[in-house]
Amino acid sequence: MAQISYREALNQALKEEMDRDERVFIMGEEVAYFGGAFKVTDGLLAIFGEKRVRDTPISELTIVGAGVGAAMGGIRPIVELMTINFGLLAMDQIVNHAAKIHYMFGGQAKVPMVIRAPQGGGHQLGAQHSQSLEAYFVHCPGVRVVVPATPADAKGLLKTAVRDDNPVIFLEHESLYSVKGEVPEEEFLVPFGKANVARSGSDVTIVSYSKCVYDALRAAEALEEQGIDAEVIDLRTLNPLDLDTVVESVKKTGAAIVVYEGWRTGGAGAEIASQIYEAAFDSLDAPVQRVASIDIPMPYNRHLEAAALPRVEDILRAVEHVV
Amino acid sequence: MAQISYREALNQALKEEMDRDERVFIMGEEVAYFGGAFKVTDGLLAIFGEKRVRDTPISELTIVGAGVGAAMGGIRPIVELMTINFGLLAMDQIVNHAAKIHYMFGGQAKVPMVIRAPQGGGHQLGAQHSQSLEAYFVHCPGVRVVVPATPADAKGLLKTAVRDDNPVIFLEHESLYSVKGEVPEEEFLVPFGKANVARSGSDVTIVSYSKCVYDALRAAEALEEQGIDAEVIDLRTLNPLDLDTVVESVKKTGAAIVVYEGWRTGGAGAEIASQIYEAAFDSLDAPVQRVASIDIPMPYNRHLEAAALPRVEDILRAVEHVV
Amino acid sequence: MALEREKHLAERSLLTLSEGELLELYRLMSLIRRFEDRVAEMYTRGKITGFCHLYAGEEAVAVGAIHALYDKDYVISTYREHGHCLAKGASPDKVMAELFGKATGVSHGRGGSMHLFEGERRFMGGYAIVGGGLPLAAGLGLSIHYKEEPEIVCCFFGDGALPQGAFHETLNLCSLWKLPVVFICENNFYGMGTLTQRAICRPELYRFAEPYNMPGVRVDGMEVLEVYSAVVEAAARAREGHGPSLIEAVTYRFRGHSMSDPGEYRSKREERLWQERDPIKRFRRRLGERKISSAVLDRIDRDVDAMVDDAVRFADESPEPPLSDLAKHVYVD
Amino acid sequence: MALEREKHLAERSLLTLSEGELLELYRLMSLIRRFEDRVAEMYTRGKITGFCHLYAGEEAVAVGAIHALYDKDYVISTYREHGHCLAKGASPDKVMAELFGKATGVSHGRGGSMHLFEGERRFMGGYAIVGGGLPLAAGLGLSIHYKEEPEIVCCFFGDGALPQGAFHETLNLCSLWKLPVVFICENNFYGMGTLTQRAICRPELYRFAEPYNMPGVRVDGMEVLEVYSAVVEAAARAREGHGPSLIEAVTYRFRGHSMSDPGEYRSKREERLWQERDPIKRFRRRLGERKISSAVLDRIDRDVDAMVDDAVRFADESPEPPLSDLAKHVYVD
Ligand SMILES: Cc1ncc(C[n+]2csc(CCOP(=O)(O)OP(=O)(O)O)c2C)c(N)n1
Ligand SMILES: Cc1ncc(C[n+]2csc(CCOP(=O)(O)OP(=O)(O)O)c2C)c(N)n1
Ligand SMILES: [Mg+2]
Ligand SMILES: [Mg+2]
Repeated sequence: MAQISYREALNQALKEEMDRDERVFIMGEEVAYFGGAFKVTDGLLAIFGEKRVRDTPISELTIVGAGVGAAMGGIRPIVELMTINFGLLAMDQIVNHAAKIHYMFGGQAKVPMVIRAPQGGGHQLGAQHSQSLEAYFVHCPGVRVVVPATPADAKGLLKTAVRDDNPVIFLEHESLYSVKGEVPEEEFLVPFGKANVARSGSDVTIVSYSKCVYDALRAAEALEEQGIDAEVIDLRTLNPLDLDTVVESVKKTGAAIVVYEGWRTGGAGAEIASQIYEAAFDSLDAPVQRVASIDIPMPYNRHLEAAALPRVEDILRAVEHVV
Repeated sequence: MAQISYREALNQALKEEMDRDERVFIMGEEVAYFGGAFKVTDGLLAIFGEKRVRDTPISELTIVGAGVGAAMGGIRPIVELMTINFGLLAMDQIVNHAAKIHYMFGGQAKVPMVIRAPQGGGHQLGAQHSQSLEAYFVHCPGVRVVVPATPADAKGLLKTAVRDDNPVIFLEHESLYSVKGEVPEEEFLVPFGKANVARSGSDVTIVSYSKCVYDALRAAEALEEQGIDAEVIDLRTLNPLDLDTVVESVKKTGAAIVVYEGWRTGGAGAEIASQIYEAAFDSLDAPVQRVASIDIPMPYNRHLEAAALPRVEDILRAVEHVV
Repeated sequence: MALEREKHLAERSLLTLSEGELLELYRLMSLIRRFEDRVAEMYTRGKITGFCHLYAGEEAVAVGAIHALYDKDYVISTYREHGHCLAKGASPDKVMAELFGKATGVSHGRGGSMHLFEGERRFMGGYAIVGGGLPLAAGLGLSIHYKEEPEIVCCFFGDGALPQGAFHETLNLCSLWKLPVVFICENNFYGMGTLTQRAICRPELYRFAEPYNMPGVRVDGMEVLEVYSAVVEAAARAREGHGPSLIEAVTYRFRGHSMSDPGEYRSKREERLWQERDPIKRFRRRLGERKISSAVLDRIDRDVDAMVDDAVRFADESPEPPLSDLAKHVYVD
Repeated sequence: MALEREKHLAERSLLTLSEGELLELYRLMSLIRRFEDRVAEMYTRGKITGFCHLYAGEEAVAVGAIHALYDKDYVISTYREHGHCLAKGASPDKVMAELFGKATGVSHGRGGSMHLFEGERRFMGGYAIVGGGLPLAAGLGLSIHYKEEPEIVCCFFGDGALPQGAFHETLNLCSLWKLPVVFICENNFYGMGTLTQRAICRPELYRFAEPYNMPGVRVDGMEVLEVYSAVVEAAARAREGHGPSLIEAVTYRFRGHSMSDPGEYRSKREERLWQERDPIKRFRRRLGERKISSAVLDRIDRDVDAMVDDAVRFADESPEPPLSDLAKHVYVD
């Protein structure tokens, strides 16, 4: 297996899917000539040409809406939002249109599109550029929500997303693009709704996704030194959510922590925790702990920002409450 | 005390606050000449004139943004969104601007504005007109979220909202406008963050807000016949959230149900439930039950719609799981 | 002046369209009118619920425009879309059934009045977010362009949508990429109770085409042949790869904004004035010029009546969608 | 032609502005240039982080425009706002401290390069959502209108914001309500790596004023007096209650889009061409015509240098915001 970066893995997925299916194309701000603000689409213009790798004006609402219409018309758009923060301009097309069209027309129309967007904090980009907004899409029936942590998952899930006939919100973490990992050389897909047990353990279950999986793994190492054997589950997709894997683990360990980068209040962690309680209440000896960003707009200053984001030590402290 | 409708109560609050403070004004689609799509602003144009009761074009993003700017400029806008469904067009101005400005400029600027919007299903308005979107705002530090159930609260909370120096998302339920209730004749305010124990009981705590409070009360009556004494808590505001009142109740009853009209998954109920677990885990004998809308775009057909929304019988069934 | 030219083209259409075509235009307008009248009745009787926006008075716009299209061209519309859906060839039975919320409805009872859809006729839906359909139209245009197909998209929206950001973004994108879209703005002077000039800084809406480098014309939306002629031109332009156009069709809704709006903001006089310009009556006079007898037209009216009666019966007798299907079609499997 | 007229007005300004004013224009441009150069240096040394968009090359726009305003007029800008903030009178110390993320910064270390704010100088903030500041400008204009005050709002944004829906919605609203806003589009030919004509269907951006019934002019954004003169006119118009204007200032950023963009999409030749039009060098030549000696200007340059050195020192020595204040100012109590 090759060691490649999350960015390269995504780029490969795009290339392979565009090779496989002529209907697949990419559009977004700076995706073509610039190669993507985070260089995920780099080199694709040269291979596929302007028809299939399209720069757009800065018009998030309409770029997403045009993706929805194009998908209804039988082609398969991958729309890149430069970051999910700008996706707030497109909420109407995502929530009122993309998510509704299949159902509201009785199953006649479908919207096979992928909306890719980086998100997350940690780079001192301030309040308007550092959000993790997966919770909004988790609370929107009709769209799938994908949050890969590893290069292999990034590739395998993106390929699955492109082949899925539903609108898929594919959220990449800005801090992961340069992270490397093993990625199979042969073609592969990672299915939606199948969590990955990133580390198995017997004392506590740490449920996470996207970048926080790495923090969870780091915490698990520290815990090991304390003699605590943590299981780390990477959810991979939030819709569908693989509750079975989580519940199985919690039944084994009797303790659960959910780690996510969105704001604590009303975040995806509240939903995951609720589902854990609902399915494994009797196995829990203490409440599920939520480790997340604190409820503030992201400050620019580096110390403040670091303190606002969930940290490994926050996970360790949370574990103390449950084991 | 006078028996007046929720609609009238809101109208009185607007009038009184506009009388009290010249800086307070209203803008939105059809608020002036038409008197508001739901007639909440009826008659105000005649009293206050076009300067203070302003019809706007259909430009949700900019109406909200202009409200933000006006608030920064020292006046106190009440922006009516015809329904919260259209507010999705304004998410960028709400989440990226209104909610961030005070913090991101180090406390120098403030945004004293109220965004009023009806929401909710039950009138066969279909997928694009029936959403309850409070969860999006609960997951957005920097804005207050108000969800009144009764005419008195509608009035008292709206007056508080107008006087608050933060952006306030004030969500009215479309089914409540004609509901009547006692409202004090003398001036009064209802503070944020103080839940109302709408019915006290000792066997189970039913936490709710907005229209679902009525369903909870109806369920409580039915439970009484079964010999179950339910306490019903009306949260009134979701941010701030009065956890103390809820926890006190749950410690007494040992059982909790959360009833809300938003989609079950990722809804405000997940957050409320999580906070209950975190604060009163040892008091609970069974997991908190969530009674909510099922996770589908709202169908038009009346039977389907009724089945999609949370019903009194769903609450009763949920209670069976916990007592 | 644009208007004069359009009048001239309309005259030519009257001479060149076959009698069959002219009668079909008449039949569709009459069908829509009669359909909407019965919808109002059914709404009052509680058979139809929710928001319901009727198209009476505006028939010439949908019928004239859609007649200028090929069957495989796409049409996309708003919540006031009964007329467009019928003009695109949807079965009145199924449209009425949808309004009744029945399983046999065009959207299987899930959509209702604001969300009709007829995939086979390429009627791509009614949308209830003002301006929401415009980006979708761009996307449909892009799909055509991408597949190098000969179709075009015809996108209807109201004057109220002009101030929406989506209008600007979509017109820019379509112009920039030369997408085959014909934008038809139905200017009926009001968005709910708001007069156009209180919502948009320049009430000559067709002039908004200018900055987008596309033709903009205003046509008399009460004259079916004028609409038809303008759309023929715009459609040809789009089909030949020259990009989008904007057509402002000046029209009037004979009823309130929706079934629950008595329309108190309009004067009796204004309403009467426009009733006199009833597109159906006017077209009857036009057809008279072509020596088509009233008897023929009366027969069409009767046929249409019967069709709508059948539609009501069909809708009434159709089954409700089964509750067991409630969560079907949220996702494609 | 608009351009000729603007040139003429600029000539007049050169004659009518006092020497003190001319020197102040020069000083501010020089300050901004020097400030941005040091920011680049500090960025490279890791003292400044995050996204950082420099204004070098565009100084004449901010300085010319803001000189045409009164102190109490509002200015609102984008993430490329160091220049506007300084031109509006913010202390270089505090602006530099903000970039360093310090407690003494204009936004108390919460905002950073993209979110400067100086309430006392009525600099109403830099915003990082392209087009996001426009609706806020309308709102500020509305507040002035409401309070019947004599101020106006000057709203800066890039060519990249033109295709945003917010542009259209805001211009319409301001025109409709005759709000006192001067819109200044800094057309530097690129939105990141995208040439204007690949983003907007009509690259003469000032022509977008037409449908909104407001004056639209294009000025040479490398000529400070030309910008000044155009804004004087637009500001007077706004102040007198005649509503908004759109000014397109053609300019060029001397550096990449942000500190992390090497700007590989631009040719060396193009960059050189524009370097020759450096607004500061040009203005020096202009001042020569007014018999202002280089010695005077050199002294200003030295003063400005010292000022920026002080700012760096101030920023460096300033304390970090205390961690205990992390959650302060999320809400107003
Ligand atoms: C985004 C949005 N804002 C507001 C509404 C409420 N609304 C429904 S129709 C309408 C008026 C639209 O008028 P126009 O576009 O002229 O169409 P007409 O009804 O005249 O056909 C409004 C404001 C909506 N549906 N969507
Ligand atoms: C809504 C939104 N979309 C995309 C971006 C990313 N972005 C930041 S600056 C920029 C280019 C803007 O160009 P322009 O408006 O011309 O300003 P300039 O940088 O040239 O001053 C883009 C696309 C953003 N910040 N906000
Ligand atoms: Mg209209
Ligand atoms: Mg630019």
